[in-house]
Parts: sequence; C-alpha cells; structure tokens
Amino acid sequence: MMGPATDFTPDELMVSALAHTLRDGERVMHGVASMIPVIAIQLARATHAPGLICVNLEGIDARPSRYALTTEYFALAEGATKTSNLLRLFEYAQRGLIDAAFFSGAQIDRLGNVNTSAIGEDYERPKVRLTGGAGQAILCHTVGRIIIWLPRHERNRLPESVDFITLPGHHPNVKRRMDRVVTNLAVMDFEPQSGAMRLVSIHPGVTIEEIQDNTGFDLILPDTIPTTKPPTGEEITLLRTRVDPQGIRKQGM
Amino acid sequence: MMGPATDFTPDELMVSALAHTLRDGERVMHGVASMIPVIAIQLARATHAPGLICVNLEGIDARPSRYALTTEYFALAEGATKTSNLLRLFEYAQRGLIDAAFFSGAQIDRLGNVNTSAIGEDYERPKVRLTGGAGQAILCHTVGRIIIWLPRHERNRLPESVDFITLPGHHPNVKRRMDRVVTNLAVMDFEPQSGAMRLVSIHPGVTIEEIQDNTGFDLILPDTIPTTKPPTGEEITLLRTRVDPQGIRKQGM
Amino acid sequence: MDKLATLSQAAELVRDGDVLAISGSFFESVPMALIREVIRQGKRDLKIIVSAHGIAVDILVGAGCVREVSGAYIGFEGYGLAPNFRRAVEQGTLEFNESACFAISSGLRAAAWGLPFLPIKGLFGSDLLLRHAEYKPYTWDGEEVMLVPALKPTVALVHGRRADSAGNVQIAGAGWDEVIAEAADRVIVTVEEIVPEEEIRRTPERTTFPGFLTTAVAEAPYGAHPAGSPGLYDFDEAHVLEYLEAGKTSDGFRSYLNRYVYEAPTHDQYLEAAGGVKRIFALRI
Amino acid sequence: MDKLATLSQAAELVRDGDVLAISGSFFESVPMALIREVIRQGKRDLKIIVSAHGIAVDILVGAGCVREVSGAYIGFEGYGLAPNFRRAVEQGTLEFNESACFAISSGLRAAAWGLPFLPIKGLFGSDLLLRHAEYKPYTWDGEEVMLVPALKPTVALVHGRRADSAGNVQIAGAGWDEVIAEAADRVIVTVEEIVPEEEIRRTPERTTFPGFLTTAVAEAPYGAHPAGSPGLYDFDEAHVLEYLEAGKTSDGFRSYLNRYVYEAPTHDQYLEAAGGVKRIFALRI
Repeated sequence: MMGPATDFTPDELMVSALAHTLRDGERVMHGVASMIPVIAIQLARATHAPGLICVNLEGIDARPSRYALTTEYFALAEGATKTSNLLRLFEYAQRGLIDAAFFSGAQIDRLGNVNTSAIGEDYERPKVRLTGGAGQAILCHTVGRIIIWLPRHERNRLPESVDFITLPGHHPNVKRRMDRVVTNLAVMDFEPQSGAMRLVSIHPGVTIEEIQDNTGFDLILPDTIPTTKPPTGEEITLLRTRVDPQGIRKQGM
Repeated sequence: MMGPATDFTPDELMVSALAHTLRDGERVMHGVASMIPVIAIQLARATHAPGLICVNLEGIDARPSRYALTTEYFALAEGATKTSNLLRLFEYAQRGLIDAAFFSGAQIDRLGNVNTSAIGEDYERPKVRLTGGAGQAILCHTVGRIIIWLPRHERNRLPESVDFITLPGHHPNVKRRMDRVVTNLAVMDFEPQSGAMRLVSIHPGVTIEEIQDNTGFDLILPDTIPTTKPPTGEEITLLRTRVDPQGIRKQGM
Repeated sequence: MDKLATLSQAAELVRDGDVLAISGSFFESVPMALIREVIRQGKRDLKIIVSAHGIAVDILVGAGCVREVSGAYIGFEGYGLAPNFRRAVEQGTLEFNESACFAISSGLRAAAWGLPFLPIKGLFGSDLLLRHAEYKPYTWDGEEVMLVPALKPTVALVHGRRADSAGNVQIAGAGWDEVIAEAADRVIVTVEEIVPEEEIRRTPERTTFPGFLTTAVAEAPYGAHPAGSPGLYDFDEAHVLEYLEAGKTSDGFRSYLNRYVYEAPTHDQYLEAAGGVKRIFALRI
Repeated sequence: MDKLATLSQAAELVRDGDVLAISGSFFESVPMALIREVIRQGKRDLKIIVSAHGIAVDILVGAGCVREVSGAYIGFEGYGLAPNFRRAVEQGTLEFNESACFAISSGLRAAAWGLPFLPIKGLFGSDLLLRHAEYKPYTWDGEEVMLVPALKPTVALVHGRRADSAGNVQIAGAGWDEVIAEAADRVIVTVEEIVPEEEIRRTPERTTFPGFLTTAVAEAPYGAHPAGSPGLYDFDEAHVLEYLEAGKTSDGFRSYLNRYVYEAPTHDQYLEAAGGVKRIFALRI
C-alpha cells in the first residue's frame, strides 16, 4: 500500500503531484473553479500533511463529505473550524497568513505569467473572452508561494508570451513567489536568475520530446530529469474510497 | 396624563428635555458612560418617537429590560435587531447613517468645544486626568448632529475656553453640527454666524440670573426666552414604571 | 417602518441605468427571482458591479438589460464559461471593466464605510493595472500599496434566508453581502421567508444588515433557484446545465428566456416550469 | 497543533517590554485572570494599546507593570475615573498617548490586514491631532480623510467563551476581538471552557478567530471576573466598587493587590478570595 501504485489515471497522478507540493502545517488556499487542487489538498491532509489547513471562500480547515463543480459551495464549510468569506481570505493573505496558493489559467508563458482573461490579439474584442482571474493579480503578491496547475499541457496553453497578464510571473517589481507548475505531463519550476520555466520531473510514461512538442517555448532542461514520483497505493485507495469517491477530480482534466 | 407633570425631579426633567431633542425615525447613538442619554432615547421611543432607532456598541434598536452604569453591557443588546460593536458604530457614522449623537464632557466652552481629556494648564501633568473622549473627535465629524448633555451647569464646567479640545465645536474646517446643549438648568444652542452659545429655554423654576451666575462666559440671550417644556405626566409615569424603574438616570446627575 | 413589497413592486424600484450590486456568488444566495422580474420589466442600460459571479450576470446580459459589467470573474466555474457574457464581449456589445476580486470588494467596502478609497496590496505587474488609471500607487514608509476608489452601486439586489417586515435581513452562509447592502443607495431584498420581528430579535447575532438599509423586501421561497440557499436547498445542477446548453446560441437562449421568464410571468409559474414541487423538494438539504 | 497551557504558562509568554492589546472592554470579556497572573509574574515596561478600557489597564498600571498606554478612554464609566491610571498620569509616572477610538481600532485593523495604514474621517479641529504627527491628512477628489498608521501589538491577551485545544476561539457578545488577535504577533487566550474540536466544528459560524492565530490557550472559568462573560455571568458590581474604593490611595490599592493577587497565587484562590462559589453562582445569568 505504501509503495508506488501501478494502476492510476492521469487525474490521479496530477492530484497526487499537486498534493506532494504541500508541506505539513502549511495554510493553503485554492482559487475558484479549482476542483483538482481542492482534492489535492484533501489528499495531502489524508496522507503526509495531516496538519495542513485549507482556507477558502467558505471556511477554514473544513471536512467536506461531497463536492460540486464550484468552490463557493456550502459543503466546503462542512466541519470547518471557522466560516470564512471572500474578504477574509484576501485579508488573511495580505496579513501573510497564507503559505501557498493554487492558480490556473488558459495560458502560462515562459516567465510564469498567467492569462485567465482573454485570448487573442485585441483584448477589447477577444477571440475568446475567458472568466477573468478573480483574485490572482492580488493574491500572487500576498501569498507565500504559488503553484500553477494546468490539466492540459499543450503548445497554445504554454506560449512564449501570454496575450494578457492576469497574474504576473517574473517581474522586476514583484517578489519571486512562483514555485511549481504541475501539468498532466510534467512538473516545472523557474530558474531563479532568469525567471524562465525549467523542467523538474517528467510524469511516468512521458518523454522529454513529448513535453517539448507540447510546449510553445524552450524549457530549460537541467542535467538530470527524474521521473515524477507516482502516487502511492495508499493515495490511490484513499482518493477512490474516501477523499474523492465522487471522482470530482476528473472534471478538471 | 398627557399634560405637563407637576411633580418631577431634576433628572427626570433632564431626561425628558434630551428626549425632546429627538425626532421619530431618526437613528441616534450615545457615547460611553452615558446613562442619561440611554434612558432619554428609550423615553423618546416610548412616547413621541416610536420609530427612533438606537445604535450603540452592543446592538441596534435593542429593548433593554435592565441597566448597569456601563454602555458596553450585554443587556443593551437584549432584543436588538442586530448585534453591533465599536467598529460597526464608527463605520455606520462614517457612512452617514447616524442622524444624532449625545456627548458630554467635563468642560464645554462658548464655542461648543468639549474637553473630556484633562483639566489644568499642563496637559502632560494635569490637575485631573479624565477618561479621554473615546470616539468624540471622530464622530463629531461623521454624525448628523450633536447634542451635548451636561448634568451639572456650573461655571468651571462652562468656561470661556476649554483646557483641551477633545471634541471641536465651532471650527472653520468643521461643518457645523452642534445642535443643542442640555444641562440641569437650561437648553442652549449656537448662534449660526459666531458659533457662540445661546440660551434657548430655561428649565421650570430656574432664573436667568442663576444661569448667568453658573456660566463662565456671556451667553447670547435672545429677545424671548421661554420655559423649557416640562415632562408630561405620561413621560414621568413611563420613566418610573417602565422605561427606568431602576432609576439608573439618577446616577448621572 | 414597513418595507414589505411584492416581487413585482420590489423589481420596479430598479431604474434604467442603475448600477447594480448582486448578493451571493456562483450558485448560492443569488437573487434570481428578482433578476427574472427585472428582465420581465424590461430594464435597460444597467451597469453591474460584482466580484465573482455567474448566472446572475449572464442572464441579465443575455436578456439585453446590461450595458457594462465591472467584475473579476464571470463564469460558471467547473461547468463552463458564461455563454451570453462571453458572446457579448467577443461581439463588442458589452463593455467589461475587468479588475481583481479584492480591488472590487474593497471599492464596495469603501463605499459602505463612507470612504473615498481603501488601500490594498497587489496588482503590480498585472495588465489589469494598465486598464485602471484610477488605482493610485501610494508609498507609506517604504511599503507600497494601491489605493482603490470607492465603488458606489445605486442598487443592491439581495437574496436572503429570512427577514422581518422592517427589512432586517438574515443571510445564511459565508457571504459578505452586508458590504454591498451598506454600499448601495437602495437595497432590494427577497427572502425565503418573512418572519415576525420577534424572531429576528431573538437571534440578532444572525442579522446580516439592519432594516434601515433596506428599501423593500419581498418573500420569494426558492427565490435563488437555480442557485441554492445554504441550509435550505442545494443549487439545481441539471437546470444549470440546461441553461448552459441553451446559452450556446442566441436562439437557444431566447427559447430559455421565453420558457422560464417571459412565459412564466410569476415566480410560482417559474418554479412550475422548472419542475414544480417534485423538483424543488428534491433539492432540499 | 496542541496549544493547551496552564494559566501560568500562558502568562509566561508575555515578555517585559511587550506591546499588549487586550480583549473585551469595560466589564465584559476582559482577560482578568491572565492579567492577574501577568502581575504576579512581575512583568515590567509593558506598553498597552486599547480603544476604550477600564480595570484591565488600571490594575496593570497600579501594579507597576506599565510604561505607556495608548488609548481613547480609560475609565470605569458610570462608576468613576480609573484611580491608578489617573494618579500615574497626574504624577507623571505614566505616559498616556491619547487618541480616539476609531483611530486606534483602525490602526489595529491595519495591522490585522497587513496594511501600513487605513483612512478614516474625522479628528480635524481636535487637540488630539496636535499630538499625532503620524496621522497624515490626505485629500482624494476633494474629500479629506486622515491616514492612521498600523498599530502592531506584540501580544494580544484575550478572554473568550470557549476554545478547542488547537486554539480555535469562540467569543460571545458584540466584540471585535478578531481584529486584535489578527494584529498581534502572539495571541494568549483564556476561555471559560476548553471543548472538544468536534464542538467547534459543529458551530464554525461562532468562531471568532482560528487556531493558527493562537499561541496558547488556558482554561480559566470565571476568568473575566470581576468583569463578566456574556451569556454566562454578569460583572461583579460590588467587587468593582470595592476596587475603586481601594484605588483611592496607593496604600489602599496595595492592600487590594495583596489580597486578590499576591496572596491568592492561583485563579481558584482568587475566586475564593472574591467570595467563592456563593458569589460566582450569584453572578450567573
């Protein structure tokens, strides 16, 4: 059970890889429309990080027994130690009380800029008008570190430059808080000097070529590139039976 | 019962005179250590101003059934429509939601400046260190109008100039909000042009000479000076039986 | 003071050109019955200020009531993009004044507190800043903050759990609707249930905002549907999916509006069209 | 994480020179048991930041623990002036940094929210302003406000109704103690009752601040005495009058301290000295 699982799906791998970015005792938040991080946080809490505290729009350290595809949902306050809300979440972050945050977007570029606003050259008349970044532009300055999750590692989602910067990545006036990018193919981070995206590990069964083909810029490749630690058997069992029997994590892939 | 009462005490007259400054439908606040206004508000609500809403540190529009000599007291939230607190009270006032406020002090001068801080020439080493003005210096700018209550109309309490301005009265940068001064001897207001204190009415049985002798500056005397409307029989009955059977109002005199 | 109104009277307090703030968020405590009545009454040129919202904004945009939206996230979370909102922005028929959640909610809070602005941290480096010349960077003792101006809605539309006839409103769940009610000039409220004043006075710690902020209050049971009301009923996921499917085309959305708004001229008739008693009972928590 | 401590361990977290914020106000939710233990442990050079307070400040000043008080109102309301505070200021042995309630509470809120300042209205024309060069007038669009700097306590002393061992604290009544807990570096809590975590998780809407803000929590039933605990027990008016009578002279106050603090080295012994079971039962609401 504690060894690596042999039978897991891409969503399970991604949830597990995100869970592994979290440390015990941290306070972590997730954005809206973020079912994969919601499950990853609960998985981390059920395994290596029992003291991990999730702070979201509904409550602090809740024990949800069910989910829907929404993050402002009463079930996310079930068993919480305290109810929360949008303002409190931002105030806690601004006060320095949030250690880690999960964000996503339609595009993330070489320097870690994220676009959740609009696709196309003309922002005013975009090809695709997206949702907007909710609190990203603010929280990226106030949380401890940022973990980007991207369920589809594709060229157009990882371009050289994003069409619109909703969340700034590497920026001269911004303290570097970009920690990890976790996709369905790999884990990446950012080279401290240049701020450029760098491969950290490749998911089991994926090749470097596959990653390069699906990335719109040249990733920095370190000398050794390990395989991403796969989910343990315990993680897979917990995910399927206790943490997410509904399979809500699949909806984000 | 509706006619003027013939048998009333100075505290009852003062409470009644303060109640008469309030209008139906207003939202009114009182400061800390303000038992006379606390009772005056409830008296006004029980008589001519049933829609008067009291907002204080504990609650909104409460129906207290008992009192102590404190204003941050759970009984002042009894039957409230909403609990309140210090921050909410100041925010409501700043938003323009408080029509009238009662304040007092150890000194009030000719121009309506109030001193609740320190008596003596040297603020740093005062003759008497008072409590401080709580929120006066802020609320005097944010509430609609200010009613000063002063249970002891004496020369040293009504000097030409206060020793320290806790609450500014007439001031070039301050919108005029000083409405009435109600003491145990008289009701006063302020002449619009000069901002100087002016006699409005004399309490039953008090003479102009008595008032002048007990005031540390020359009050403006209008041509006609009526007698303060005495409490009605109904007011006295209500005060003694229902509004304040404890007699908490006497403690402020 | 009696603030009781019918749903129709309540919606009539919205005027063409009003600036609306809206309670709740994606699928909870959204004043949908009120919004449908606003659509029936053909209000036009509305501006909307929200932080993160979905169907409330999308249906008003799709019905042609809206000229401009200020917001930080307009969508249906895991269920998809907001179809009418997206179409209108892409076609250039709707102005979207995009910002970030805490900038908008702090602007509303500034209005609620009678302040011209509030300071917040963040925004630097985001292209959002290029679109908000009114946000002023300010340095205090070497610490840089952003001053965001007050955002003042003329009307707040609110759906709550219960209220008395004086408009003292109790909203369950984890919202910040007190802020929008306090920020707005007029506050129009629907609740699941009108209760006696004594019931409110027994539970003053649950009151979200006092009656003196409320302009009118109407009873509308299941008035958040297809959104939910925390503690009472869940949101109607199947209806939301039907909405999104219909919204894929303008014609499809027109059919949706006909069926659920125009041809269901009362809230009761809407609930019947949406599945009636059987459906609403199934949503009970 | 377990935050449970004894009263004595909790008070030991206060260091000489600390800047204290204190929960409650005049006669409610005041952490008196904790404060008496701070006095027993002989802490010195404390600075205190409060808005409106009474006995908490006065007893610490009278016991010689305090160098400076920042506050807007220090007194006993209708019961009289604060005797030790008054004497110390008049004799020049205590520095009183006087301001106004909302300036202080907004400064604490700025610290709680990680901001260097917050804007408020008011203060103009008051002599208080002459003593606060750090308050900056600021004009936005013709509207004048005052920027008040963050006030950062190193320690918050809090008395609440109940908490679990992780330090999730529930405080009844109408306070704003969430702000001081969030503003401080360390948060030291006493509660009427330590309850199981499940009890807190059943009532998360009553939680005032989360365990991750709490440094230590100790159980101290009747720990607010002679102040009260809303919903549980009233304040002890007779004891307050005895305190004020004793405080009229330094010698009288020294006797009070001997009787109720130094010669009653535990909280239980204090309660016995203050009248024991009979007295505390009489205060139950």
